[in-house]
Amino acid sequence: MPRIGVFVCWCGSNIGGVLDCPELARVAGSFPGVVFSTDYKYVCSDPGQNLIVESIRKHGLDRVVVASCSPRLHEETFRQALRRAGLNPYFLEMANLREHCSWVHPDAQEAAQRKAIDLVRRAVAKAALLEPLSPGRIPVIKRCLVIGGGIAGIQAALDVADAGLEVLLVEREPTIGGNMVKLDKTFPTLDCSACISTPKMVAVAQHPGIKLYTYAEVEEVSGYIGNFKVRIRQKARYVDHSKCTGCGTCWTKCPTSVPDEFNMGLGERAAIYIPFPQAVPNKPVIDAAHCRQLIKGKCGICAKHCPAEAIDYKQRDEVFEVEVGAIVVATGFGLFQWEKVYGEYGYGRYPDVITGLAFERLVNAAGPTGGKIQRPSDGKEPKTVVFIQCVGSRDEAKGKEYCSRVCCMYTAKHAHQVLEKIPGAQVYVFYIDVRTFGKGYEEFYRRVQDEGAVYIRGRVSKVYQDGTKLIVRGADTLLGEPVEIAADMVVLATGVVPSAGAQDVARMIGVSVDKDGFFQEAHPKLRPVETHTGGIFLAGACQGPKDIPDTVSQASGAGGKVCALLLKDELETSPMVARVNEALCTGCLACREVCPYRAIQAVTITERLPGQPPRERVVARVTEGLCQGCGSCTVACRAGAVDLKGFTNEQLLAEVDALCL
Amino acid sequence: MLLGGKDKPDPAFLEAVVRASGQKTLAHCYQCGKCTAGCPTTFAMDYKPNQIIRMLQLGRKEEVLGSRTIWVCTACFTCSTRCPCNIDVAQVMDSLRVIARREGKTRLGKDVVLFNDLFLLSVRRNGRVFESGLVLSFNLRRKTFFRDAELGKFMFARGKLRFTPDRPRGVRELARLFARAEERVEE
Amino acid sequence: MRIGYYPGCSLQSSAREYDLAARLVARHLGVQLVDIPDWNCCGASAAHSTDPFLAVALPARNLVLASEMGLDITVPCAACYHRLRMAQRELAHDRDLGRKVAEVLGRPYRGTVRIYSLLETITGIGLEQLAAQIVRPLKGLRVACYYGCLLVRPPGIGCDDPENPESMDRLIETTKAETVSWGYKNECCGGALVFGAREAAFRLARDILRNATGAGAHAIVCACPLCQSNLDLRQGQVNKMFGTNFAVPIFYFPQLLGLAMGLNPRDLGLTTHFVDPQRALKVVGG
Amino acid sequence: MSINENVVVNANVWEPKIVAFLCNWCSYAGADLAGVSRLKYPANIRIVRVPCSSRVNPQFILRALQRGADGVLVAGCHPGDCHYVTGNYFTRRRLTLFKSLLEFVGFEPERLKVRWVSAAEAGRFAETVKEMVEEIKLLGPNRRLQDSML
Repeated sequence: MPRIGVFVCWCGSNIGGVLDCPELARVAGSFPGVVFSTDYKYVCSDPGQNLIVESIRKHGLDRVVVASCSPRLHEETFRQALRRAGLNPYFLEMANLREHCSWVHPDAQEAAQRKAIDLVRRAVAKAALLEPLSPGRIPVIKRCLVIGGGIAGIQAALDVADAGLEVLLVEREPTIGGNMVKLDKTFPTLDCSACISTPKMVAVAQHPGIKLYTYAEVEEVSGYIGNFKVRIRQKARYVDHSKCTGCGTCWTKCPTSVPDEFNMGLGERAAIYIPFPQAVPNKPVIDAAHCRQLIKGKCGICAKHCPAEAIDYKQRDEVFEVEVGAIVVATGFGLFQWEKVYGEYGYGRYPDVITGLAFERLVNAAGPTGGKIQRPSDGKEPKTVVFIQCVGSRDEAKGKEYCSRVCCMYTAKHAHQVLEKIPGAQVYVFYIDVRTFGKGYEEFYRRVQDEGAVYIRGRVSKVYQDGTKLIVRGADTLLGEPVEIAADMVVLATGVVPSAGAQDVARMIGVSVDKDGFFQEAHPKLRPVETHTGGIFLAGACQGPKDIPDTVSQASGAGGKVCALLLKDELETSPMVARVNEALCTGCLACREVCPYRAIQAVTITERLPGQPPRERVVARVTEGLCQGCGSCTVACRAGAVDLKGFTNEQLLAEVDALCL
Repeated sequence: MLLGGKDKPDPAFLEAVVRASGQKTLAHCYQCGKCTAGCPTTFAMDYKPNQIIRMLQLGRKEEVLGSRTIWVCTACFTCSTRCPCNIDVAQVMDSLRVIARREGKTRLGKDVVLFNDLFLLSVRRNGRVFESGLVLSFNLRRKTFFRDAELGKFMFARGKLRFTPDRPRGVRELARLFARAEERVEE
Repeated sequence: MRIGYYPGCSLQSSAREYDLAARLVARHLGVQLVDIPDWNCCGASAAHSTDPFLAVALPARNLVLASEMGLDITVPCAACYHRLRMAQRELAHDRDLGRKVAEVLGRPYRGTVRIYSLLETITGIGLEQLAAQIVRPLKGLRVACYYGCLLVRPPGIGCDDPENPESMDRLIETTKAETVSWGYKNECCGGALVFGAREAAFRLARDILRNATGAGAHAIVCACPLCQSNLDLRQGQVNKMFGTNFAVPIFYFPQLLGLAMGLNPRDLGLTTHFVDPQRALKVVGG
Repeated sequence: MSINENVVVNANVWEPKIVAFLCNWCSYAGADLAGVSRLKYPANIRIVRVPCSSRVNPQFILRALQRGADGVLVAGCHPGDCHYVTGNYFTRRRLTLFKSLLEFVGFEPERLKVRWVSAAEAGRFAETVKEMVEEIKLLGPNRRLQDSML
């Protein structure tokens, strides 16, 4: 029989003003198992806690009930008191007399008193059945995986590696750098994007703590916080990077040319290529889908010319496994596929209607036009340029309700660049609202207006080709008039969407995405870099549209979280997790189906029953590192084999019985 | 209260229009003006389509029903096709015409209403529109007898004008439909 | 193929040539058009601007008649097509309304009839099959295919992409005529305003004629009697109002198709246009 | 005021007893907030804390009704907001089924209520309790499922 002590708290007049606390303590004394009960003004105060500690010692108590405020407030406080008295801290149960009783029933003292008795009885009934619990300890693998090598992944990798931890950075493209390195200049400071991002790319390549895998993809993730197993596929590059010197002979000799993704299709590249001159690593890959040798088995020109004999057409994908303790997801963003749904802007049929990112390449000195703003159709310099904002943003009808956040500013930057580079140019920006949320952003917007950009408040309804002109039909809603502009070029501020394949990554690592496909953070305000899965963190635009400063901040935040996790030698896990009674388990695995954390695995055990040959059968087993203790599995189990520590079936039924007495 | 309206805001009117036109809400309109930008007849409108939606949001019944806009809308559905907020503006205009007619607020839409009435009268009598009769009676009522006279001659010469309507046998069924429609209005 | 045919009021008078050409071309292509017996007017824009019940009830009667025939229907007039489809959608959303209509008519409404535009029915035959019927290619003729509003809008009701419809272009290209790319193929012609706001209507017609000729078209091809009459019959009035001198023939698509199939121009109603198509057709030896 | 009086005085005036299972993260916190906000609601409710509404086995509900509860409330985070990602979807599915089962065997389904109450919805929690107490007062004491009747 347990020896239970009950401590009824007055909380000054908060409880004591409504309930008769001495009387409550007296009644509690008559409950089965209670050997000591008392009331006290403030049980949570130092003397109050000491009272508990002393009473445990004096009366040989092994279970404690504190009838006071919400356990959400002081459960931890009183557990510490138990620990100090040498008792297992999980031998505590609380009755919530304040939030759930005295504060809400101040005018019904009699009824409140009856309710309080029930609440204490419930707590005593549960206390009698409490078991000693101890948190699990799991070792931590001091290595971090970063998925995605854009500016977010780069920043997170550098921060973690600088703390002395090992980092694997996996990027699916042949180079790191992501979208940022495609940009010409960055708002509002107009510093050159490549100039500030390429040094960071080089730092990644040279950091002794970072292993860089480009042209590689994460294929499978299993395990749990501190102990993930990751399978990575290194795609065949057909170039032996240990031999290649990056001299560039191959790509100048290659006879094939295909549209250049890095330049948004505005230029061309060879089948063996580096995406851009400052690529990291600065060594080429062969694009197997377009290489003549790999498709038809005829060509071999690059191999013939390579002075380092680095070309290897027989190279195959390699798959390998690594163990990591934490994962940072930094898969970045893609552009909204406007060509599929914006028929009113021509479905992409008009060559001179381009996206903002294509404009970045057009205006970039290293881009396909050497930095001259030219029309893709005829190479002429446009004199009248129209910018259309919110293409695929704030457009419920096209399936994108949200604001992409960066377009207002990059459009302002583009407007500035047109006015700067083309003397006498006319620039019109159609907008709905201009959102300049960052430091120095509003000032930049005003500067662009000073420079002559004409802002027109209204959405464009239609763009059509009329000879060499693009007719843009919009409205000036401030004047209440329709507007028609004959433009030479139209730049669409295409919205930001999760990068292609982000959904697959989410599924693979077991993290949920929001309705727009962005990764779901654990809490929108207070846990913006964590996910609901322990040990997996988010950085950058994969979590929602972001500009560069916000991306870098979040990446550093994720880096900090990773360090805080991996700098521990062991992790303590909550002891309130599910457990399976393998003797009762039938191996139906209904529990596994409902587990949101993939914490239940099927294992084969060998059963030895007396008088029978040993027999193998499948049972469910809980991985404590993954289990978060929701208890959904306990209900799914038809055999009654699964229970939840700290909230067992027996305890809960006893609570119900005590309340219904 | 909101300033600037010529009449007292009538929130019930907004609700009636939302219901009649089968919209989820007009509250999401953020005045991007895409409806106005694509509308083929804004030049003839006193209020632009986005302004009509705005006035509806504010319950400005008299101004909306008294506008010329609702009568020069061709119901071409360009606005509805492109509205980012999924507002079926054309359907809203339709409902406004119906309400304006029912409440006799058709000062700026006399010709449209006259034409529609004569059209439906023709359908009611003949089951089908008797085009020549319709045009003739329209021009008679408007006292613009000779407006399309040259076209009439031309059409007659090419067998495009008929002098007698043909009457489907279902005219009686149609009469019942018309009667039912009138009952509904009285309800 | 047998399909119910709903000609609509205009095709009995002002758009007689559309009816002639549709029936003739269909016959030659092996499509048997079965007139819906005793059909009535769809109510057009007059009904839906006046009374929501009539706007649905008038087309509904035709759908009831068609379902009694047990045939799907094809509709040459874009406005009728639009009204029939809208009514069907409305009735599907509002079961109560369907019951009321059935009650007044004394016949059940089932809602199972499928409604096609004539353009869909003809292109549905297959472009290759159609090309095989072309005996008199219209090489050298440049046309602007004009879809207007109600054939393609609103989305879900229209029979082609609302922003860049192309089915008529593909169809006309089987005749070896050239189709131009132009910005006004889905703009409104204003036909509905000819009586209510004449100047507005003519201005829209002028813009369409200007854009089509600007794109190098000899002629415009359409699939709607309202569009045709506003662009053809009213072209003189448009010229007078704006001081322009357009002489752009406006064809119905089956007329051009029939011509290329070697059918008699007179039988296709090509002699009853306001703007004589002869000059435009001269480029193809017409 | 003495406890004896309290128990005896109202012994013959029936007051419904409602057992509530509240998830720790949303509904229990919502009930806490109702206290902090000093909202008032009838004292007929007795709260049991569970980690997640999906921890609530229909067996617990049945037990409460057998042992004399007149109503049972299960409350959790709003669907989509579950602290355990998907737990409350299972709750919704299970308890919808369970409720129809109760109805099938001739039990008043109104006695079981499943509500989504977030940590911020103190008002909604208080309203739910008020509403439920009123409804169950109309239904009268739960006799059908009490042990004595079985």
